[in-house]
Amino acid sequence: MKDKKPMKSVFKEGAITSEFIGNSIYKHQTKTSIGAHNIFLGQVRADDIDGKIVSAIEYTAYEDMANQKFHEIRESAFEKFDLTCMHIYHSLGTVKAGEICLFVFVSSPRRKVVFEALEYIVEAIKADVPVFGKEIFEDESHQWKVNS
Amino acid sequence: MKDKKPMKSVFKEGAITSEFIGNSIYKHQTKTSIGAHNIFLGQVRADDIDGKIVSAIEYTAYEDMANQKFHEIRESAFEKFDLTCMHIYHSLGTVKAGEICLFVFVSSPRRKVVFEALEYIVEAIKADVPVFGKEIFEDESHQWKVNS
Amino acid sequence: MSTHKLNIKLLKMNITIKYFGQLTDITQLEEETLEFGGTYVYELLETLYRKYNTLKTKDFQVAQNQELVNENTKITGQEIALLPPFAGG
Amino acid sequence: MSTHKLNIKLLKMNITIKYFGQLTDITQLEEETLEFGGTYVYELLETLYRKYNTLKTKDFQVAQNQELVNENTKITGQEIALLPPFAGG
Repeated sequence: MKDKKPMKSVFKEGAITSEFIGNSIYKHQTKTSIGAHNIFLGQVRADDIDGKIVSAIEYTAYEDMANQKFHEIRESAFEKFDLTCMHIYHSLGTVKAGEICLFVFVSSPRRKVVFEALEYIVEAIKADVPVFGKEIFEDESHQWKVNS
Repeated sequence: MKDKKPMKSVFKEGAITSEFIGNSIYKHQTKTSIGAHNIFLGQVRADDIDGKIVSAIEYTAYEDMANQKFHEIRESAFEKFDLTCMHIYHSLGTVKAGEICLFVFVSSPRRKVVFEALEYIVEAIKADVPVFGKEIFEDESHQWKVNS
Repeated sequence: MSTHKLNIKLLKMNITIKYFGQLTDITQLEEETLEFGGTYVYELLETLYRKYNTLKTKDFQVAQNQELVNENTKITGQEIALLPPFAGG
Repeated sequence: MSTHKLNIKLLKMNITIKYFGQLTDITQLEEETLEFGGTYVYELLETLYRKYNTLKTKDFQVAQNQELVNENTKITGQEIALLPPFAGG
Protein backbone atom coordinates (compact mmCIF):
# COMPACT_ATOMS: atom_id res chain seq x y z
CA MET A 1 0.00 0.00 0.00
CA LYS A 2 2.83 2.44 0.71
CA ASP A 3 3.20 4.52 -2.39
CA LYS A 4 6.88 5.31 -1.94
CA LYS A 5 7.60 6.37 -5.46
CA PRO A 6 11.06 7.20 -6.74
CA MET A 7 12.06 10.84 -6.38
CA LYS A 8 9.69 13.13 -8.21
CA SER A 9 9.30 16.87 -8.22
CA VAL A 10 6.93 18.25 -5.63
CA PHE A 11 6.85 21.61 -7.37
CA LYS A 12 3.85 22.90 -9.25
CA GLU A 13 3.79 26.08 -11.29
CA GLY A 14 1.45 28.61 -9.67
CA ALA A 15 -1.17 28.15 -6.95
CA ILE A 16 -2.50 24.79 -5.80
CA THR A 17 -6.24 24.78 -6.48
CA SER A 18 -9.02 23.54 -4.20
CA GLU A 19 -10.13 21.25 -7.07
CA PHE A 20 -6.71 19.61 -7.10
CA ILE A 21 -6.92 19.06 -3.34
CA GLY A 22 -10.48 17.72 -3.53
CA ASN A 23 -9.47 15.37 -6.30
CA SER A 24 -6.49 14.16 -4.33
CA ILE A 25 -8.80 13.35 -1.39
CA TYR A 26 -11.17 11.55 -3.76
CA LYS A 27 -8.38 9.30 -5.04
CA HIS A 28 -7.80 7.99 -1.51
CA GLN A 29 -11.29 6.59 -1.15
CA THR A 30 -10.24 3.32 -2.75
CA LYS A 31 -7.63 2.83 -0.01
CA THR A 32 -9.88 1.27 2.59
CA SER A 33 -7.16 0.56 5.14
CA ILE A 34 -6.98 4.32 5.79
CA GLY A 35 -8.89 5.59 8.83
CA ALA A 36 -7.47 9.10 9.15
CA HIS A 37 -6.18 11.79 6.82
CA ASN A 38 -4.48 14.99 7.89
CA ILE A 39 -3.92 17.85 5.48
CA PHE A 40 -1.87 21.00 5.90
CA LEU A 41 -2.40 23.92 3.56
CA GLY A 42 -0.20 27.00 3.47
CA GLN A 43 -2.07 30.04 2.16
CA VAL A 44 -0.52 33.36 1.15
CA ARG A 45 -1.48 36.08 3.63
CA ALA A 46 -2.22 39.66 2.56
CA ASP A 47 0.07 40.91 5.33
CA ASP A 48 0.19 44.60 6.09
CA ILE A 49 3.87 45.56 6.35
CA ASP A 50 4.39 49.21 7.25
CA GLY A 51 1.18 50.14 5.51
CA LYS A 52 1.86 48.16 2.35
CA ILE A 53 -0.25 45.09 1.59
CA VAL A 54 1.24 41.86 0.23
CA SER A 55 -0.63 40.98 -2.96
CA ALA A 56 1.33 37.85 -3.95
CA ILE A 57 4.43 35.79 -3.27
CA GLU A 58 6.75 34.77 -6.06
CA TYR A 59 8.36 31.47 -5.14
CA THR A 60 11.72 30.28 -6.42
CA ALA A 61 13.77 27.30 -5.28
CA TYR A 62 17.12 25.64 -5.62
CA GLU A 63 15.13 22.91 -7.29
CA ASP A 64 17.56 20.00 -7.38
CA MET A 65 18.49 20.41 -3.74
CA ALA A 66 14.88 21.07 -2.74
CA ASN A 67 13.63 17.89 -4.42
CA GLN A 68 16.44 15.98 -2.72
CA LYS A 69 15.40 17.44 0.66
CA PHE A 70 11.73 16.67 0.03
CA HIS A 71 12.77 13.12 -0.79
CA GLU A 72 14.76 12.83 2.46
CA ILE A 73 11.84 14.21 4.49
CA ARG A 74 9.54 11.71 2.81
CA GLU A 75 11.81 8.74 3.49
CA SER A 76 12.34 9.79 7.07
CA ALA A 77 8.58 10.28 7.66
CA PHE A 78 7.78 6.80 6.29
CA GLU A 79 10.47 5.39 8.57
CA LYS A 80 9.25 7.18 11.71
CA PHE A 81 5.49 6.86 11.25
CA ASP A 82 3.08 4.13 10.14
CA LEU A 83 1.83 6.04 7.09
CA THR A 84 -0.19 4.57 4.25
CA CYS A 85 0.33 7.56 1.95
CA MET A 86 2.09 10.87 1.88
CA HIS A 87 1.95 13.64 -0.70
CA ILE A 88 3.68 17.02 -0.82
CA TYR A 89 3.12 19.80 -3.35
CA HIS A 90 4.74 23.23 -3.28
CA SER A 91 4.16 26.12 -5.63
CA LEU A 92 6.77 27.85 -7.73
CA GLY A 93 6.14 31.19 -9.43
CA THR A 94 3.40 33.61 -8.46
CA VAL A 95 0.80 32.74 -5.83
CA LYS A 96 -1.69 35.50 -5.00
CA ALA A 97 -2.90 36.37 -1.50
CA GLY A 98 -5.60 33.87 -0.51
CA GLU A 99 -4.22 31.16 -2.78
CA ILE A 100 -2.56 27.97 -1.60
CA CYS A 101 1.20 27.44 -1.96
CA LEU A 102 1.80 24.28 0.11
CA PHE A 103 -0.26 21.08 0.31
CA VAL A 104 0.90 18.26 2.58
CA PHE A 105 -1.35 15.19 2.84
CA VAL A 106 -0.74 12.18 5.11
CA SER A 107 -2.91 9.12 5.66
CA SER A 108 -2.77 6.24 8.09
CA PRO A 109 -5.01 3.59 9.61
CA ARG A 110 -4.95 5.55 12.92
CA ARG A 111 -5.39 9.20 13.81
CA LYS A 112 -2.57 9.67 16.36
CA VAL A 113 -0.05 8.88 13.63
CA VAL A 114 -1.26 11.48 11.17
CA PHE A 115 -1.11 14.34 13.68
CA GLU A 116 2.49 13.61 14.59
CA ALA A 117 3.59 12.91 11.04
CA LEU A 118 2.04 16.02 9.50
CA GLU A 119 3.60 18.41 11.99
CA TYR A 120 6.98 16.70 11.59
CA ILE A 121 6.84 17.00 7.80
CA VAL A 122 5.67 20.63 7.70
CA GLU A 123 8.33 21.75 10.19
CA ALA A 124 11.02 19.90 8.21
CA ILE A 125 9.89 21.56 4.97
CA LYS A 126 10.06 25.00 6.57
CA ALA A 127 13.51 24.34 8.06
CA ASP A 128 15.34 22.30 5.42
CA VAL A 129 14.04 23.00 1.94
CA PRO A 130 15.67 25.82 -0.05
CA VAL A 131 12.58 27.68 -1.22
CA PHE A 132 12.53 31.47 -1.38
CA GLY A 133 9.57 33.84 -1.38
CA LYS A 134 9.47 37.34 -2.74
CA GLU A 135 6.53 39.21 -1.21
CA ILE A 136 5.12 41.52 -3.86
CA PHE A 137 3.28 44.56 -2.57
CA GLU A 138 0.34 46.21 -4.28
CA ASP A 139 2.65 49.04 -5.41
CA GLU A 140 4.94 46.41 -7.05
CA SER A 141 7.78 46.93 -4.60
CA HIS A 142 8.93 43.79 -2.82
CA GLN A 143 10.57 42.27 0.24
CA TRP A 144 11.94 38.80 0.87
CA LYS A 145 9.95 36.49 3.14
CA VAL A 146 11.71 34.67 5.97
CA ASN A 147 10.13 31.70 7.80
CA SER A 148 9.50 32.19 11.48
CA MET B 1 -13.21 37.58 10.98
CA LYS B 2 -14.12 34.85 13.48
CA ASP B 3 -17.20 33.14 12.13
CA LYS B 4 -18.58 32.05 15.50
CA LYS B 5 -22.11 31.34 14.42
CA PRO B 6 -24.90 30.42 16.80
CA MET B 7 -25.34 26.70 17.42
CA LYS B 8 -25.99 24.81 14.24
CA SER B 9 -26.08 21.13 13.44
CA VAL B 10 -22.78 19.63 12.41
CA PHE B 11 -24.51 16.50 11.16
CA LYS B 12 -24.86 15.64 7.50
CA GLU B 13 -26.84 12.73 6.14
CA GLY B 14 -24.49 10.19 4.55
CA ALA B 15 -20.84 10.51 3.55
CA ILE B 16 -18.97 13.81 3.28
CA THR B 17 -17.82 14.15 -0.32
CA SER B 18 -14.42 15.30 -1.57
CA GLU B 19 -16.25 17.96 -3.62
CA PHE B 20 -17.78 19.36 -0.44
CA ILE B 21 -14.34 19.50 1.17
CA GLY B 22 -12.73 21.08 -1.91
CA ASN B 23 -15.50 23.67 -2.03
CA SER B 24 -15.07 24.43 1.65
CA ILE B 25 -11.35 25.06 1.05
CA TYR B 26 -12.21 27.27 -1.92
CA LYS B 27 -14.50 29.45 0.21
CA HIS B 28 -11.57 30.31 2.49
CA GLN B 29 -9.52 31.90 -0.26
CA THR B 30 -11.21 35.24 0.31
CA LYS B 31 -9.99 35.24 3.92
CA THR B 32 -6.54 36.65 3.32
CA SER B 33 -5.51 36.88 6.96
CA ILE B 34 -5.26 33.07 6.99
CA GLY B 35 -1.79 31.61 6.56
CA ALA B 36 -2.39 27.99 7.55
CA HIS B 37 -5.23 25.50 7.30
CA ASN B 38 -5.30 22.09 8.94
CA ILE B 39 -7.88 19.49 8.00
CA PHE B 40 -8.69 16.19 9.65
CA LEU B 41 -10.71 13.59 7.77
CA GLY B 42 -12.04 10.41 9.32
CA GLN B 43 -12.51 7.67 6.72
CA VAL B 44 -14.38 4.40 7.25
CA ARG B 45 -11.93 1.46 7.25
CA ALA B 46 -12.79 -1.92 5.71
CA ASP B 47 -11.51 -3.63 8.85
CA ASP B 48 -11.17 -7.39 8.89
CA ILE B 49 -12.72 -8.61 12.17
CA ASP B 50 -12.41 -12.38 12.62
CA GLY B 51 -12.54 -12.91 8.89
CA LYS B 52 -15.50 -10.59 8.26
CA ILE B 53 -14.96 -7.33 6.39
CA VAL B 54 -16.61 -4.06 7.43
CA SER B 55 -18.50 -2.70 4.43
CA ALA B 56 -20.06 0.39 6.04
CA ILE B 57 -20.76 2.16 9.32
CA GLU B 58 -24.25 3.32 10.20
CA TYR B 59 -23.97 6.39 12.42
CA THR B 60 -26.59 7.49 14.91
CA ALA B 61 -26.34 10.18 17.58
CA TYR B 62 -28.08 11.67 20.55
CA GLU B 63 -28.43 14.69 18.32
CA ASP B 64 -29.43 17.43 20.75
CA MET B 65 -26.71 16.53 23.21
CA ALA B 66 -24.18 16.00 20.41
CA ASN B 67 -24.84 19.42 18.90
CA GLN B 68 -24.53 20.94 22.36
CA LYS B 69 -21.18 19.17 22.85
CA PHE B 70 -19.94 20.24 19.40
CA HIS B 71 -20.91 23.78 20.35
CA GLU B 72 -18.97 23.57 23.63
CA ILE B 73 -15.92 22.16 21.84
CA ARG B 74 -16.15 24.97 19.31
CA GLU B 75 -16.40 27.69 21.98
CA SER B 76 -13.57 26.20 23.96
CA ALA B 77 -11.32 25.91 20.88
CA PHE B 78 -11.91 29.55 19.94
CA GLU B 79 -11.06 30.52 23.51
CA LYS B 80 -7.86 28.46 23.69
CA PHE B 81 -6.48 29.09 20.19
CA ASP B 82 -6.14 32.08 17.88
CA LEU B 83 -8.35 30.63 15.15
CA THR B 84 -9.81 32.54 12.23
CA CYS B 85 -12.28 29.80 11.28
CA MET B 86 -13.39 26.40 12.44
CA HIS B 87 -15.79 23.95 10.80
CA ILE B 88 -16.94 20.52 11.90
CA TYR B 89 -19.10 18.09 9.92
CA HIS B 90 -20.04 14.58 11.00
CA SER B 91 -22.04 12.02 9.06
CA LEU B 92 -25.25 10.37 10.22
CA GLY B 93 -26.68 7.29 8.51
CA THR B 94 -24.70 4.98 6.27
CA VAL B 95 -21.11 5.71 5.27
CA LYS B 96 -19.39 3.05 3.17
CA ALA B 97 -15.82 1.87 3.61
CA GLY B 98 -13.49 4.40 1.95
CA GLU B 99 -15.95 7.26 2.43
CA ILE B 100 -15.47 10.19 4.80
CA CYS B 101 -17.51 10.48 8.01
CA LEU B 102 -15.75 13.34 9.85
CA PHE B 103 -14.37 16.63 8.49
CA VAL B 104 -12.72 19.08 10.87
CA PHE B 105 -11.24 22.24 9.35
CA VAL B 106 -9.32 24.93 11.29
CA SER B 107 -7.61 28.05 9.97
CA SER B 108 -5.33 30.63 11.54
CA PRO B 109 -2.78 33.23 10.56
CA ARG B 110 -0.02 30.90 11.91
CA ARG B 111 0.71 27.20 11.53
CA LYS B 112 1.60 26.27 15.14
CA VAL B 113 -1.91 27.19 16.20
CA VAL B 114 -3.70 24.98 13.69
CA PHE B 115 -1.75 21.85 14.66
CA GLU B 116 -2.58 22.23 18.34
CA ALA B 117 -6.18 23.24 17.75
CA LEU B 118 -7.01 20.45 15.31
CA GLU B 119 -5.74 17.68 17.56
CA TYR B 120 -7.54 19.19 20.56
CA ILE B 121 -10.83 19.34 18.66
CA VAL B 122 -10.63 15.84 17.16
CA GLU B 123 -9.77 14.27 20.54
CA ALA B 124 -12.63 16.15 22.19
CA ILE B 125 -15.07 14.96 19.53
CA LYS B 126 -13.99 11.35 20.02
CA ALA B 127 -14.26 11.61 23.82
CA ASP B 128 -17.29 13.81 24.45
CA VAL B 129 -19.80 13.61 21.62
CA PRO B 130 -22.53 10.94 21.82
CA VAL B 131 -22.23 9.42 18.36
CA PHE B 132 -22.61 5.69 17.81
CA GLY B 133 -21.38 3.54 14.96
CA LYS B 134 -22.78 0.21 13.83
CA GLU B 135 -20.19 -1.61 11.75
CA ILE B 136 -22.02 -3.49 9.03
CA PHE B 137 -20.22 -6.55 7.63
CA GLU B 138 -20.47 -7.79 4.10
CA ASP B 139 -22.78 -10.63 5.29
CA GLU B 140 -25.08 -7.97 6.85
CA SER B 141 -24.29 -8.97 10.42
CA HIS B 142 -23.04 -6.11 12.62
CA GLN B 143 -21.02 -5.08 15.63
CA TRP B 144 -20.85 -1.79 17.52
CA LYS B 145 -17.78 0.36 17.05
CA VAL B 146 -15.97 1.73 20.11
CA ASN B 147 -13.42 4.55 19.90
CA SER B 148 -9.89 3.67 21.00
CA MET C 1 -48.68 0.05 42.11
CA SER C 2 -52.10 -0.16 43.76
CA THR C 3 -50.36 -0.89 47.08
CA HIS C 4 -48.67 2.52 47.20
CA LYS C 5 -50.12 5.26 49.36
CA LEU C 6 -51.74 8.24 47.66
CA ASN C 7 -49.10 10.84 48.64
CA ILE C 8 -46.34 8.71 47.08
CA LYS C 9 -48.40 8.18 44.00
CA LEU C 10 -48.63 11.93 43.45
CA LEU C 11 -44.82 12.18 43.35
CA LYS C 12 -44.50 9.78 40.46
CA MET C 13 -43.36 11.33 37.25
CA ASN C 14 -43.26 10.47 33.60
CA ILE C 15 -39.74 10.09 32.29
CA THR C 16 -38.71 9.63 28.70
CA ILE C 17 -35.87 7.15 28.40
CA LYS C 18 -33.74 7.20 25.24
CA TYR C 19 -31.59 4.23 24.23
CA PHE C 20 -28.67 4.44 21.81
CA GLY C 21 -26.27 2.23 19.91
CA GLN C 22 -25.91 -1.33 21.10
CA LEU C 23 -28.47 -0.79 23.87
CA THR C 24 -31.19 -0.71 21.24
CA ASP C 25 -30.22 -4.31 20.37
CA ILE C 26 -31.48 -5.17 23.88
CA THR C 27 -34.44 -2.83 24.27
CA GLN C 28 -35.61 -3.16 20.66
CA LEU C 29 -36.75 0.43 20.90
CA GLU C 30 -35.10 3.85 20.88
CA GLU C 31 -37.36 5.63 23.32
CA GLU C 32 -40.08 4.93 25.84
CA THR C 33 -41.93 6.85 28.54
CA LEU C 34 -42.05 5.34 32.04
CA GLU C 35 -43.87 6.32 35.20
CA PHE C 36 -41.15 6.52 37.85
CA GLY C 37 -41.71 6.70 41.60
CA GLY C 38 -38.10 6.78 42.89
CA THR C 39 -35.59 9.56 43.51
CA TYR C 40 -32.15 8.57 42.23
CA VAL C 41 -30.62 7.43 38.97
CA TYR C 42 -29.69 4.07 40.48
CA GLU C 43 -33.34 3.43 41.30
CA LEU C 44 -34.35 4.11 37.74
CA LEU C 45 -31.61 1.77 36.54
CA GLU C 46 -32.89 -1.00 38.84
CA THR C 47 -36.30 -0.60 37.26
CA LEU C 48 -34.76 -0.84 33.80
CA TYR C 49 -32.61 -3.86 34.73
CA ARG C 50 -35.79 -5.67 35.80
CA LYS C 51 -37.33 -4.89 32.45
CA TYR C 52 -34.24 -5.68 30.29
CA ASN C 53 -32.24 -8.52 31.83
CA THR C 54 -29.03 -8.11 29.82
CA LEU C 55 -28.86 -4.32 30.15
CA LYS C 56 -26.88 -4.72 33.36
CA THR C 57 -24.03 -6.44 31.51
CA LYS C 58 -23.55 -3.47 29.18
CA ASP C 59 -21.18 -0.52 29.51
CA PHE C 60 -23.03 2.80 29.35
CA GLN C 61 -23.28 6.29 30.83
CA VAL C 62 -26.44 8.12 31.85
CA ALA C 63 -27.34 11.63 30.70
CA GLN C 64 -30.07 13.69 32.30
CA ASN C 65 -31.28 16.58 30.19
CA GLN C 66 -28.19 16.11 27.99
CA GLU C 67 -25.64 16.24 30.80
CA LEU C 68 -23.80 13.17 32.07
CA VAL C 69 -24.79 12.24 35.62
CA ASN C 70 -23.79 9.50 38.05
CA GLU C 71 -25.88 6.83 39.78
CA ASN C 72 -26.43 8.92 42.89
CA THR C 73 -27.76 11.95 41.08
CA LYS C 74 -31.36 12.85 41.78
CA ILE C 75 -33.74 12.47 38.89
CA THR C 76 -35.04 15.95 38.16
CA GLY C 77 -35.41 15.96 34.44
CA GLN C 78 -37.90 14.64 32.01
CA GLU C 79 -35.34 13.13 29.63
CA ILE C 80 -32.88 10.41 30.53
CA ALA C 81 -30.55 8.88 27.94
CA LEU C 82 -28.51 5.70 28.21
CA LEU C 83 -25.32 6.14 26.20
CA PRO C 84 -22.99 3.26 25.31
CA PRO C 85 -19.33 4.04 24.43
CA PHE C 86 -18.99 6.81 21.86
CA ALA C 87 -17.76 6.08 18.37
CA GLY C 88 -17.70 9.46 16.65
CA GLY C 89 -15.32 10.09 13.77
CA MET D 1 46.37 36.65 -11.58
CA SER D 2 49.35 37.06 -13.84
CA THR D 3 51.56 37.11 -10.75
CA HIS D 4 50.67 33.53 -9.79
CA LYS D 5 53.14 30.75 -10.49
CA LEU D 6 52.31 28.22 -13.18
CA ASN D 7 51.76 25.24 -10.86
CA ILE D 8 49.14 27.18 -8.87
CA LYS D 9 47.49 28.26 -12.06
CA LEU D 10 46.98 24.64 -13.09
CA LEU D 11 45.05 23.98 -9.87
CA LYS D 12 42.46 26.59 -10.65
CA MET D 13 39.02 25.29 -11.33
CA ASN D 14 35.78 26.52 -12.82
CA ILE D 15 33.01 26.76 -10.30
CA THR D 16 29.39 27.53 -10.99
CA ILE D 17 27.95 29.81 -8.34
CA LYS D 18 24.19 29.98 -7.94
CA TYR D 19 22.47 32.86 -6.17
CA PHE D 20 18.97 32.71 -4.74
CA GLY D 21 16.31 34.92 -3.24
CA GLN D 22 17.40 38.30 -1.97
CA LEU D 23 21.00 37.66 -3.00
CA THR D 24 19.94 38.05 -6.61
CA ASP D 25 18.96 41.64 -5.77
CA ILE D 26 22.70 42.19 -5.15
CA THR D 27 24.29 40.06 -7.84
CA GLN D 28 21.66 40.86 -10.49
CA LEU D 29 22.21 37.35 -11.81
CA GLU D 30 21.19 33.85 -10.77
CA GLU D 31 24.26 31.99 -11.83
CA GLU D 32 27.83 32.60 -12.98
CA THR D 33 30.95 30.56 -13.56
CA LEU D 34 34.17 31.69 -11.87
CA GLU D 35 37.76 30.53 -12.11
CA PHE D 36 38.79 29.83 -8.53
CA GLY D 37 42.34 29.30 -7.31
CA GLY D 38 41.77 28.79 -3.59
CA THR D 39 40.98 25.78 -1.41
CA TYR D 40 38.29 26.65 1.13
CA VAL D 41 34.78 28.02 1.11
CA TYR D 42 35.87 31.13 3.03
CA GLU D 43 38.36 31.93 0.26
CA LEU D 44 35.65 31.71 -2.35
CA LEU D 45 33.46 33.96 -0.22
CA GLU D 46 36.26 36.54 0.03
CA THR D 47 36.45 36.57 -3.74
CA LEU D 48 32.69 37.09 -3.95
CA TYR D 49 32.69 39.84 -1.29
CA ARG D 50 35.24 41.71 -3.39
CA LYS D 51 32.95 41.42 -6.38
CA TYR D 52 29.68 42.22 -4.56
CA ASN D 53 30.24 44.72 -1.76
CA THR D 54 26.95 44.30 0.08
CA LEU D 55 26.92 40.49 -0.06
CA LYS D 56 28.86 40.41 3.23
CA THR D 57 25.99 42.11 5.07
CA LYS D 58 23.54 39.38 4.09
CA ASP D 59 22.53 36.25 5.97
CA PHE D 60 23.04 33.10 3.88
CA GLN D 61 24.25 29.49 3.95
CA VAL D 62 26.52 27.81 1.42
CA ALA D 63 25.69 24.52 -0.30
CA GLN D 64 28.26 22.49 -2.21
CA ASN D 65 26.78 19.94 -4.58
CA GLN D 66 23.43 20.43 -2.80
CA GLU D 67 24.69 19.81 0.72
CA LEU D 68 25.14 22.60 3.27
CA VAL D 69 28.81 23.19 4.15
CA ASN D 70 30.65 25.57 6.45
CA GLU D 71 33.31 28.17 5.73
CA ASN D 72 36.19 25.81 6.43
CA THR D 73 35.01 23.09 4.08
CA LYS D 74 37.27 22.39 1.12
CA ILE D 75 35.87 23.26 -2.24
CA THR D 76 35.62 19.99 -4.14
CA GLY D 77 32.48 20.41 -6.16
CA GLN D 78 31.62 22.17 -9.33
CA GLU D 79 28.40 23.72 -7.99
CA ILE D 80 28.23 26.14 -5.11
CA ALA D 81 24.95 27.77 -4.08
CA LEU D 82 24.42 30.75 -1.80
CA LEU D 83 21.15 30.30 0.04
CA PRO D 84 19.45 33.07 2.02
CA PRO D 85 16.92 32.14 4.76
CA PHE D 86 14.32 29.65 3.54
CA ALA D 87 10.72 30.69 3.11
CA GLY D 88 8.95 27.52 1.98
CA GLY D 89 5.24 27.04 2.66
